[in-house]
Amino acid sequence: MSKARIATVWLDGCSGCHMSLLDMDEKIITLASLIEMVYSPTVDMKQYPQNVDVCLIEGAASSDEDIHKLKIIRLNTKCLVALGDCAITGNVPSMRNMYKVEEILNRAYVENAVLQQQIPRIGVPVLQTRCRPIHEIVKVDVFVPGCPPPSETIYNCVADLLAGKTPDIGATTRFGK
Amino acid sequence: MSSISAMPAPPSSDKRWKLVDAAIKRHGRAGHSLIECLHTMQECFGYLDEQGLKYVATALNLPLSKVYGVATFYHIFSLKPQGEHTCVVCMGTACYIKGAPQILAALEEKYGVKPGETTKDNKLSVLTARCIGSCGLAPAVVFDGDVGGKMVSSDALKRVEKWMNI
Amino acid sequence: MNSTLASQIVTLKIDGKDCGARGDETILSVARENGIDIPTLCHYDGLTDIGACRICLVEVKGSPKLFAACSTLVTEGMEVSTNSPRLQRYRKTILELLFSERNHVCAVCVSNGHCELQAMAMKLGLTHVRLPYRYPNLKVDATHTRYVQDDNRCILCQRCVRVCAEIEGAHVWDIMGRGIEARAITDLNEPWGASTSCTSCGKCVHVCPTAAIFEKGKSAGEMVKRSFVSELAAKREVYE
Amino acid sequence: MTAEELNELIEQEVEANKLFVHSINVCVAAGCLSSHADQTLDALKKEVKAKGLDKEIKVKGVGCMGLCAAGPLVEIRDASNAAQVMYQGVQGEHAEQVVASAGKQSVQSLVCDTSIPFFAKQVKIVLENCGLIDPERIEEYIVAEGYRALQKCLQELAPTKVVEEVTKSGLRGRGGAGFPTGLKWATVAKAQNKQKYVICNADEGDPGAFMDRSVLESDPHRVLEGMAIAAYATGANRGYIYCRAEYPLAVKRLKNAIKQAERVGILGQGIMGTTFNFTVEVRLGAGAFVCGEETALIHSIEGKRGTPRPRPPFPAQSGLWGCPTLINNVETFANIPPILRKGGAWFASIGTEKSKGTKVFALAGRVSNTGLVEVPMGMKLREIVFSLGGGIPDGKKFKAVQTGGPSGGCIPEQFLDMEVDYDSIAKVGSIMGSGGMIIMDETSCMVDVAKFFMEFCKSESCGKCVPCRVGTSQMYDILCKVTDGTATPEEIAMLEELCDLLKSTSLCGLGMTAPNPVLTTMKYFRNEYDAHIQGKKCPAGVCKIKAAQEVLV
Repeated sequence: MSKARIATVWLDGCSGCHMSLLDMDEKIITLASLIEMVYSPTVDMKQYPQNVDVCLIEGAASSDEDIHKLKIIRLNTKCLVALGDCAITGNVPSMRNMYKVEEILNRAYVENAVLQQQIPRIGVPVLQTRCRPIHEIVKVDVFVPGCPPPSETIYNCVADLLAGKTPDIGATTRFGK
Repeated sequence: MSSISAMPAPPSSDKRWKLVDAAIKRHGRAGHSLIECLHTMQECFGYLDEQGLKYVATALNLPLSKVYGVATFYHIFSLKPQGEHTCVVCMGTACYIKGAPQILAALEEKYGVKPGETTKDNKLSVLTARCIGSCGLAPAVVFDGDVGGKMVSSDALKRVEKWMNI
Repeated sequence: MNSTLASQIVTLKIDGKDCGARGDETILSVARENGIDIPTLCHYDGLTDIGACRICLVEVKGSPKLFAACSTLVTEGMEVSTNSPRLQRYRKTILELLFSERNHVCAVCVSNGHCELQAMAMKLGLTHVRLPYRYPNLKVDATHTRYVQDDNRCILCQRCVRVCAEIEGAHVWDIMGRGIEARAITDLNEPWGASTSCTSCGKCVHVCPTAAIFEKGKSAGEMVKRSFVSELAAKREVYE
Repeated sequence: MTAEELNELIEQEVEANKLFVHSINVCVAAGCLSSHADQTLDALKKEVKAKGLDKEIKVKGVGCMGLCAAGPLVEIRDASNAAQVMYQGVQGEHAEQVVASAGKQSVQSLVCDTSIPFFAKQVKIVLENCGLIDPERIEEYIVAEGYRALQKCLQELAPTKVVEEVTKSGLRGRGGAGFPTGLKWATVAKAQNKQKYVICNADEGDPGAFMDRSVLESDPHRVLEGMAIAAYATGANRGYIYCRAEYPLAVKRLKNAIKQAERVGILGQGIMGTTFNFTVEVRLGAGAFVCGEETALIHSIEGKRGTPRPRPPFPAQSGLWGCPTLINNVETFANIPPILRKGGAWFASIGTEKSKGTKVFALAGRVSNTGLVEVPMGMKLREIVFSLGGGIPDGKKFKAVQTGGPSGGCIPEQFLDMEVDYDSIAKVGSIMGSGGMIIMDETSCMVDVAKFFMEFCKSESCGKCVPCRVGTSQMYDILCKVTDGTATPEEIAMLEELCDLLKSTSLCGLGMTAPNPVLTTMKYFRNEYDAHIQGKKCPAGVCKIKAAQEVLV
């Protein structure tokens, strides 16, 4: 049997979900034998590949680039997993949504900056007016809440998916865990 | 069980408080007369200010938060003063489908005030009503209490213009 | 409550189980006495029920209407169903509405792990909210010396209003405005710290299901609520 | 006041009126007042005086004549109270011509043809006095058989018999839901409690409805009489009229009527020489639609926030201050005096099998004859709109009738031949409601109409229960996206899901019925939704569709 093609993506989040993913101790060896990591912050790959079996997405959709990426991911992925609260609810990144984008940028890069008080505009993605859960942009197949979701939950989820089962997330994690 | 405290002194020597005072006493300072008393206060002063709310609360022996809760629940009550003149555009169904939104848009374009707002010179407040029951004459606009029926934007602007030029 | 009702003994079925009860008991209390769990949010033992959250809705055979278990009295021969797929679906959607209404960020919340809203999501298997979040810009009032009020986390269950009015007797809290603009307020919508009526008793803090009201100095996950209010209510009596 | 005194008063009034050869009745209800009927009335009075005719011609203000669109309306009647002519659009300048025409050639340019179906096809029970009597004088009401029913009840009928008569009439609540009135009365009558209350719901909140307003302004005593009979039948001794503050004239006339009734001993202690006591107080609403809901209304009279509470217990068992309380709306009470005067069987002979009597409808919107009509239950919708209403003006095409306000729905063309009664309207997804009928033509966008009502419900939601508070807000947002042309099919599915949720789980009627305008427009005008979503077009040209580049993502 060929190995499952797995991708992980890091959008607007703190990378905590990826830390949790890597935190599964020896189980990562078991997992590694079953999968091929085709795209991830931990893999040096510039382009999102085609025919991905499972993609775990950490982080909310905040910028035009995030949205662009999500659409490409959806087109090329069989099963899309929203990993963690940021992807599912917007979580901490969405706390900016009560304010205007300009206000926030000004606060961060001008008011609170000591040196070089200016808002970066070149070479950085443009922020959307609102940071949103990824299922508002693309269809999501599996939701794994948690901040971050426990490693075990992530492992079980991926293992279930690889075995062709619908993961049962319910009892092992929750918003904010 | 509960004892009634002495009637508090009105917030100021303004004579209008006498009317509020009378309304409170007419109802025997009963808590259930709160809405009636707020109506009287708004008729007298045009709006409900904090001091007045405190006065009514004390006089009726009611918690402050309850009085504030009631005053903000009912949309007829206003907690801020209105302009010299008020133009109330009826937004009942009949008025809505016969062009009330266009009248509002015209007022906003000309005077820069949205419903619920007052012009900077404090001359004009534009308000909306849920339905004033003049559906047979839709669209209806109330200019300082005077109902005008079958209005078009230009009529409404003309009526308002008269106030603004004084 | 009604003394004639209290003296009546009624029999009813809840989820097929035969139950006996006094006529002045609610469906909720009878269900709980019989080990049947009906989820609730605005209900709090010892406070008057208001039937606001609609989480505890149940089906009663013969009626197309749903009934709030917390505020519906049992009647003879009643057949109650508490957990049909339809009810489960409604409860979940109501929960989604609550999450979408304000800004509930569990990860950084002082009640994380001890929050009734969060626990309810887990219990009902809510993994995500299908409705767009509204992200209203709401105030946090930290003017009180000991407590903080955070509108972002309020679900308008009115427990604070009821505990303050009914148990403490201060009626510091009430609801202002209406509809989606409704907010919990103290006094004349003044800073809590400036309240002339608050006794700082802290009952509102401990009945709050989320962390819309919490103790100062607590950080994420540290706010654990105590459950003394129900006991207080049960032990109230007229002295002499 | 005893029965003898009542008769005496009638004789005096009749005697006084004998002197007049003609009366000129000027409509001074709110509709015509907006067209400055007060000035017309003044001018006519002055003219009569100036011509020295004030012994022969009586000029008086009367209640609503119905055809508000043609106001101010003036009617000339002779000594036998037979109508000579009705004039429309009468201004002060016409006074001379109008007065001169009394008993002579009518002024052709002002004549309002009363042979048109709008007038001819009406059957007046509730509005029988409207346009005939001066609402500010109790004497005129009494002469027009007023308070005779109350007298009959007090002298001849035991309270249980009164309830029986109302039950026999088959009268159903005119406030919206159509609950059998007799049943409601019986429940309150049966309740064991010393203190009971009667409340008149005059918080006519449906936008587009002004029947109750007209009754209160034109014939306030009729409502008081209905309430007094209800109080006698149910064992209540206090009454409240909860009236919209937006109806200042109605409030004024009600308060005036109460004072007059108290003065002559028809309200108060020992009414008509019996042991029956009944006092009435007016309480003002303050701009909250939800207060039309019984329990919210009760909270409001108690001086609280107008939030509803779960039922049961129903107000009939535990209402105002925990006492058994009867709540009926204005039109329901207005039907009571004639029912008691002429008998329940008479009333039951009018209307359809399950909806008895007449119903007052307020015709408004895109229809030629806007105003009030009272027709027997069961009249065909087409007849109301096209015959009485005179059809759609400006050669436009009929699209829908909206009934029941924000709790009702839009009834499309295919149901025009439906008989209008509670059950048939409910069958097509709307409700009778209080009687507002807004007629819409092709210039109305049905999605926009649904959005209009959802905005209404969102802003009128009390905020107590979650489904209504947040649900209406979410539904409104989705409808905004539809009218923007940015909604997705998934969002429409969610809209439908929320409709079901609100209907099933809301605490009170406001939330439960809030989806109706959406549901009926989705059912009957799905093509308009599709046009906005797929075609990115508003067929009626009402909605501003966002250009593609404005759309986020």
